[in-house]
Amino acid sequence: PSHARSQPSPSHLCWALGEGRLGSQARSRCWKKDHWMDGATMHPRAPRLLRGLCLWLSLGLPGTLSWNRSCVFYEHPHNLQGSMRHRGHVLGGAESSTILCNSSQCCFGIWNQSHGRLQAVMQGCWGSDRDGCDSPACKTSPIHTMGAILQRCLCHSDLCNANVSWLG
Amino acid sequence: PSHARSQPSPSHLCWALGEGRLGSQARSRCWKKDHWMDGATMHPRAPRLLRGLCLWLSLGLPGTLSWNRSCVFYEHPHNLQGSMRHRGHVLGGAESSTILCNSSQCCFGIWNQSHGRLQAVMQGCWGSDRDGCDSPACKTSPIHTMGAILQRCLCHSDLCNANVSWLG
Amino acid sequence: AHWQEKRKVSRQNRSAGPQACCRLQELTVDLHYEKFIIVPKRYIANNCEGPCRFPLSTRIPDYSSHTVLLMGMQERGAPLRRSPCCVPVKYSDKEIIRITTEGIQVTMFPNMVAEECGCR
Amino acid sequence: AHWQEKRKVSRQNRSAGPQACCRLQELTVDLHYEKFIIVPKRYIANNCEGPCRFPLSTRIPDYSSHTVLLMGMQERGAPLRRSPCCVPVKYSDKEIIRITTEGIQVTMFPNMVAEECGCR
Repeated sequence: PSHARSQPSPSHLCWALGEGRLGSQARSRCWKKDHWMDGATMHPRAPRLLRGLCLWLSLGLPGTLSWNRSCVFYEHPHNLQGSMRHRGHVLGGAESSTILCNSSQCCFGIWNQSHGRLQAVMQGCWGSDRDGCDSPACKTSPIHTMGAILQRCLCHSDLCNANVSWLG
Repeated sequence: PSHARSQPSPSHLCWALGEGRLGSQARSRCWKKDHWMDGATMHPRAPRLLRGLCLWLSLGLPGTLSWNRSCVFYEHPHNLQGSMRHRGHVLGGAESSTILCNSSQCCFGIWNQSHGRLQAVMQGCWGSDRDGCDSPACKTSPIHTMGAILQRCLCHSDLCNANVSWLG
Repeated sequence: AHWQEKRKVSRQNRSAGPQACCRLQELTVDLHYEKFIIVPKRYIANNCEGPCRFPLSTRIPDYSSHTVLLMGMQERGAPLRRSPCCVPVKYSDKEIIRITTEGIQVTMFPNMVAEECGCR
Repeated sequence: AHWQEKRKVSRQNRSAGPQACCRLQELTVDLHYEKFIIVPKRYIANNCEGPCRFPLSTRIPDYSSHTVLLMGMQERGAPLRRSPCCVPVKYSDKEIIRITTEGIQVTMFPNMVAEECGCR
């Protein structure tokens, strides 16, 4: 096909393929991922591979893809009822690991602040992008409650909830 | 027992028995029916029979008793969707018969008025006592609709819906 | 006037003063104007009346988290374009005899009588 | 002020003029004042806004027979102590991380977000 010979940039390719085959929803999904694919070195048969990838993406396969938002996942083993594990796919079985979010692009973190030190309580994927997840970096705000100071943040870049970047 | 020897009127008996044994709800039920029992000739062992009857009534057996409101039941065989038969127990299988109401003390009637004559369309038990069933007699009010004049009434005495007693 | 309207405080609420909180009130609706309804001519449809504000009365068990948060905003002075409102949260049906182009029809009409109120 | 409030006409309703009829509007609720909620600090709870009157818009599929009859009374001049009101008729849940005396708890709170409106 013509676009295979002219070697267009992968982002355009994905966009064009998406538009032709999968409709507007698929297109916008491909479009969002462009920045990620731009960095990759393209092989001559990339267009066909890309078409497969776009299709695969557009079919909404479960959260096992690196295009998903990655967040640090941690849940303090004590004094915690319930879990946020269901909001993504946890990689590895260690106490602190990475989670690939399945319903948003938003990470959260909660830390206990005592004697000037922060101890992680919970980290993971937040379920919604619309709850004030405006910053790419973890800028915390404090909450004074039940005799403790907790710092919490929402942020929308990969592993942004690993550490506090700005203490509120 | 003392009240058997003194031969009190059946209405007092029923009331006394009801009050002692079945509480206020049962009492009011017996009380309402007094006029019906007053007309019956009482046998010397009537008190015991009555006690049984009161109990039987109070237990709320299905509408097979003549203490229930009786209404004329008729449903015009044509141009009628649905039925009001479920609002009572129809006695006899004739086209026009009597129905003993199971959920109210209220009869209704609907007649088609043409050339000064009334033809019954539906007669039976109305499901509620609270829909303007204020009169013991069938005083109709007209409704002009779909090119016809219909007369309808609600009334609360036995067989009051047999005929129109006051044409509105 | 052709319409009639009767209001009574329903039996279970008669003890409380008027408008103390959101609650069910007896309201009779005249069906004279509904030209296709033959029977009944009127019925008790009820209405929900009264204010929705803090503290929420135990008489109104039916309010949602959403309502509580809206009321919290109002308490703090945030203007709401639509304040919480006392509305029916449970209805019952009503049997109606009506006339249609096919003749006379016995129909159970849904959501005719307000049975419970809540702040929404 | 500590509270913030943002209102936007939601995307699906942006074409219609403001207050044309009862409909869902975006409303952000600040949870700063809910001292036991750790995350989120705010969320989009929405609100139902707009008038309930004849003719009933097809935009409000959710109105009951009771509502229609109340509106009919109003049309004919019968005073209602409580007019039909635009309220949420469907809610969705919201996941909240809160602190309790037993520690930190992940809880699905019911009825947190207004999803559909109706005249009641």
